[in-house]
Amino acid sequence: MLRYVVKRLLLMIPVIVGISFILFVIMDLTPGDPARSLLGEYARQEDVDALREEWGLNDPFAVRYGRYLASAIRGDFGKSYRTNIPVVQEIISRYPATMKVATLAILFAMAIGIPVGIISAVKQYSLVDFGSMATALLFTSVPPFWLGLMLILIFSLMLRLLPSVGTDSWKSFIMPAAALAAAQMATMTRMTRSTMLEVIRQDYIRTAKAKGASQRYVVLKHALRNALLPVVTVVGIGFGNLLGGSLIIENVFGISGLGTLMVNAVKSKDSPMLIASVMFAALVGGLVNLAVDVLYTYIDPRVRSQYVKG
Amino acid sequence: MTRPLVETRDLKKYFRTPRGWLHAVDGVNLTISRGQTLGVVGESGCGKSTLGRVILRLLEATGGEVLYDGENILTYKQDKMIEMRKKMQIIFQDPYASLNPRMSVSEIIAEPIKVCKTIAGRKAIEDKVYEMMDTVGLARRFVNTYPHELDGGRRQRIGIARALALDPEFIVCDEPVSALDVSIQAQILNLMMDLQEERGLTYMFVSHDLSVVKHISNDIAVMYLGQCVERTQSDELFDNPLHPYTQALLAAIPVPDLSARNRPQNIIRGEVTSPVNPKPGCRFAARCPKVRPECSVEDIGLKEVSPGHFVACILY
Amino acid sequence: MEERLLEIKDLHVEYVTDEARVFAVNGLDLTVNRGETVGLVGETGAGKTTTALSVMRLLPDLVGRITRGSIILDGIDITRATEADMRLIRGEAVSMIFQDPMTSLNPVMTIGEQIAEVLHLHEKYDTKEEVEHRVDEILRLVGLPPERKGEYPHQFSGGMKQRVVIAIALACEPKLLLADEPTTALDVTIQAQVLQMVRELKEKLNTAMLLITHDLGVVAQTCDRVGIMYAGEIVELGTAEQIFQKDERHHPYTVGLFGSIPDLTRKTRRLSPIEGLMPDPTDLPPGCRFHTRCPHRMPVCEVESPRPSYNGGHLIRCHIWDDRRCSQ
Amino acid sequence: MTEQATVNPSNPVKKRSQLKAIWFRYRKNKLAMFGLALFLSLVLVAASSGLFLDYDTQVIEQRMRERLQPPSSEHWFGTDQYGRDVFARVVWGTRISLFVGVFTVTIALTVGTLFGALAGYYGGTVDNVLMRIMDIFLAMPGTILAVAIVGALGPGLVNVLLAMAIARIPQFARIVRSAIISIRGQEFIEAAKACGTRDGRIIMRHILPNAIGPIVVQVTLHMATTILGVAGLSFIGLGIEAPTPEWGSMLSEAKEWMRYHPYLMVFPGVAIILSVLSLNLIGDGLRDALDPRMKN
Repeated sequence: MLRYVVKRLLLMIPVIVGISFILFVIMDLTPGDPARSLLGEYARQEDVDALREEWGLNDPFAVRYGRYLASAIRGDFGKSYRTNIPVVQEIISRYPATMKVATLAILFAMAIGIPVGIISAVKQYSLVDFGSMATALLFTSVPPFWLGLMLILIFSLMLRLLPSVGTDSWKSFIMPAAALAAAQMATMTRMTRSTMLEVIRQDYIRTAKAKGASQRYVVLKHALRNALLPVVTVVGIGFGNLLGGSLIIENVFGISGLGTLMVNAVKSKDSPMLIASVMFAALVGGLVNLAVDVLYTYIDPRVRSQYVKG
Repeated sequence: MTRPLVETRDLKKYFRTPRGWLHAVDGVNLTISRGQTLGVVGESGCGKSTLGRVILRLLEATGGEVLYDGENILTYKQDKMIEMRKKMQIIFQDPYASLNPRMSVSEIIAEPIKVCKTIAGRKAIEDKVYEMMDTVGLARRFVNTYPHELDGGRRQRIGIARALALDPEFIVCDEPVSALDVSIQAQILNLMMDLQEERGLTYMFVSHDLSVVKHISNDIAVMYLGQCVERTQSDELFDNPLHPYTQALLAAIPVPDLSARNRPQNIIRGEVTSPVNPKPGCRFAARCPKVRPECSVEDIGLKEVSPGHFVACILY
Repeated sequence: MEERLLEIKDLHVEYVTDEARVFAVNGLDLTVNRGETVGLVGETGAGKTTTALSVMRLLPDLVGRITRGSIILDGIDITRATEADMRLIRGEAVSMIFQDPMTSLNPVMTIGEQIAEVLHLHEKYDTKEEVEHRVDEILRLVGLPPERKGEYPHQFSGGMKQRVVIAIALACEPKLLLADEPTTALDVTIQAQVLQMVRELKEKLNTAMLLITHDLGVVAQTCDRVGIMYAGEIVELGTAEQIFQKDERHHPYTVGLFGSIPDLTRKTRRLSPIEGLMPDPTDLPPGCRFHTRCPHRMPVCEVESPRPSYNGGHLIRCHIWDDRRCSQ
Repeated sequence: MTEQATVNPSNPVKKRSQLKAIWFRYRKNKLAMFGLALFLSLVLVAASSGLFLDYDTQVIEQRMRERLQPPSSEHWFGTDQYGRDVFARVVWGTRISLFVGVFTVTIALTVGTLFGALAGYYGGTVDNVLMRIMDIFLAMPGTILAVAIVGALGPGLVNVLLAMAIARIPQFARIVRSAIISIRGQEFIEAAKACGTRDGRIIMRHILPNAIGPIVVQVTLHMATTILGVAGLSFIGLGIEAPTPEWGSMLSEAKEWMRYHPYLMVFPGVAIILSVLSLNLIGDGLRDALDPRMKN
């Protein structure tokens, strides 16, 4: 098991290096001069040139990338071209906001999506089923930022219950989390329903019924655990994505989290910032995935025995 | 004695698995004479299906030789092998999975002809398709249907027609009737035997069903965990089984006859394991009622104990 | 105590889907006596499994339903019982073994839990120790070491899983066991082991068994009486001796079935199969269901459904053997 | 089902197109039919908008004297802060969103299919190398890659479209690869190999026709998410820029006025929902129609 975890962690390294390479190339192709944009339009050309020299922007691509990798291995991911603060420090200070929104969103989505999916499956073709499936379908089709704006309109502007921007109190996180949760919730509802329906058709459910168990008992004791196995994966992927920060929802609600950091980095050609924050997002996503796979071995004995033997 | 049409020499196929090398086929020697049928029987996991695919080079062998009409086809380059494929064909177990669901009956039967360009011209190919359908007893009105619209028996007839479309000499039949109901199974078996007589076909008939194998085969090879443990004429095998595994297998067949009801049961214990990194010696030793310490010392090869009767057992 | 344990009378079962109405069982009469083994033989689509599921009242929800007839099990009419009654009957008075041992067990529960569950559901024992003790006992009975009760289904081979399934079915010592192709998915040597074990246990527990199979060989080794099913009906029913006696009177379908299997004892060059295919269960032929494939077809077969004729308890449903017609 | 259900034994059987059978099953799904009708009407709107709307005078021309009027009989959806008719802009936006959806997915699908087919069919090293590269792309949060590419290429409709397409290639490669792997192992592929069929023909004639069903489903669903994605990018000012009437950028402008002119936000939003919903409904319907087992 430990060997497996270590192996997975090692496999993340090439992915993260690959990301740095791809983004390095993209940023290199992006027009514009970060030095110029930091110093402003009217700065003297000598100052700009001096800053370019200091940042090493005049060296060939290979040299710059090699230098970046070399210092990254030592844990130095550079300073932001825009703020001159070490990027790691910046990410650490911004990340809690993103993490809070993501965690709250995934909790919302699970708390509603999974139970509704189960009820829909058990009461297939009923009004409840139809209603929840229609809602789920609608939620997958609504742009989250539009939903966010609508929430602001209703709860901030009309009812004046919740703050529309910022991260000052726990109340600030409710609307962004809800806007992000809608699509996740819809996916979970649909997934839970379909796996549940699939499981209910399995032979072992018939075996359980043949033992004289009631419908309710069969659903709770036999179907549920098997049906939730694939849902765990969906939750994991969803959480991983949310933790990467949402560019758009953070913009709508004025949250300065990881997403905002990335967008600003692109806009100001701040390569060290962009590369570090994307790598960080990928790392978090990868860790969540790994955690899900580890969790899987505890809930599914079939997966568990693969690792015990191997 | 004439040269056999197909002969394998020490044929091996190993698969890599997380737990080690799986010896699916492990040193099998077989001969199949022209116009005859060799039955290959064994339980699941004995490597009988893999053996058929290795002989046809649908899987590449790990070692050994496959001689077709005296030539080792395992050394053939791709182009020569493609030429060779006209002579050897395969019929599959699952009449559902073995037909492309997106192709109509005529397209399925015509496909090998188009691929190998044995016949040119649309009309000529169409005539050949109808001829094949008549040959296998598939009514011409089904020519434009899709496989999923037909029942298992008819689907299996399409599979046979496809295999015959190139006029092959040798056909590997991989459990061709196992998925069918008994009444349909009998129809297909009769068809296959008629075709063999008419066209002088050579079959390698792979099956787990001993009574079917006995019915259709001239010779039978019994396989256990990747190895051939006994090989002889069909009647001889049933009258005089030598290997303890063959004996157990024969004893286990439920005979549709009440007289067999109260015969002494000698059922072997234990179950088939998987041949991953097998230890030397007889693979059956763990379950064998007549096991001796010598059984597990070294691999035991086939030995001719009476003319044409080969067995791999320390007792003989 | 009455001799008859299960009595099915004039059973009709249909499956109704969006596309079609499938007539799966059409007027089936069958009795199983206490301690007896009855074989039900037929090909795919004959209605064998449907019959067993009807006895369990486990036909697929919304789709399958019993349209006519009665099923009396030990004095209770199952077709009229409430769902709550059925829960008490299932697993306790009658239990079922399904065809595929690979999928019949819950993959995330240990086999011990799955056996104990049926005991809990029927409140067989008061304390946990007693239940565990019984689980060990049952596992030994089906030839599995009790130490393995904490393992999960995927850790067992197919034959062993089928033993677990049998252990679950027999845990409450039911009066009737419905075995649906219990050995079809198993290799021949394992099949022999499992069949022998079932025979011994049946004897020991005095359980009656309805054995559903397509394999005449399995029937010959196991059953006291045999029913041959075709298109939802029993076309021939008799003791094993009557059915397997070659020179007796037989239904043409029975003759066809025997002609289709290669005989190990004789060298025949050709088999004599039944021509044609099973009829479409959504559109069954009128008259005798078998007339479209029957080599002895008479004009009357196409219009009139044959009545059963009896000869010392040996039932045949065929116009040829209908004495009343012969005497005309 | 036995063959009599579909084949009348007395007549020669006509070749019944498989598309027809799928259509027959699809037609019975009311929601899916609704989605299709909705989508077709959106296509109709997009196609015909050029006939009754003049882009320069009716869609982007500013008429400050008519600014911020609520919906009326003259301006069905009202007017925006520059006095432009919102109805005309929403209608014209259909063209843009559908165009972006279709072309992005087409490009991503074409390139993705190539990679996916190579990886799926050959397996081994080819598969490993290609998929590890795809993994790198898939590990990045989806939108940031598109944002970065837009940054490199510069804003504009074509560049946004290209950026979205590149960002989606790995996803299609993965979809096609797994579809192919599930087919590659089937016996009819072995049958094709057994008569000497070469790889190209096996892929084109045996594998792709069977993989097309699940791929088509994914295509429709991805068109839906692409429309959502482009709207999102435009909303934060990194996608299609003003004055082009892209729904997302319209919403971005409307955001400033939402307190007193909320109708400005409603119509573009509903337009996005309807187009995405129609594609989602079609995707779901196709999935059921292609794989009848999944129903019930």
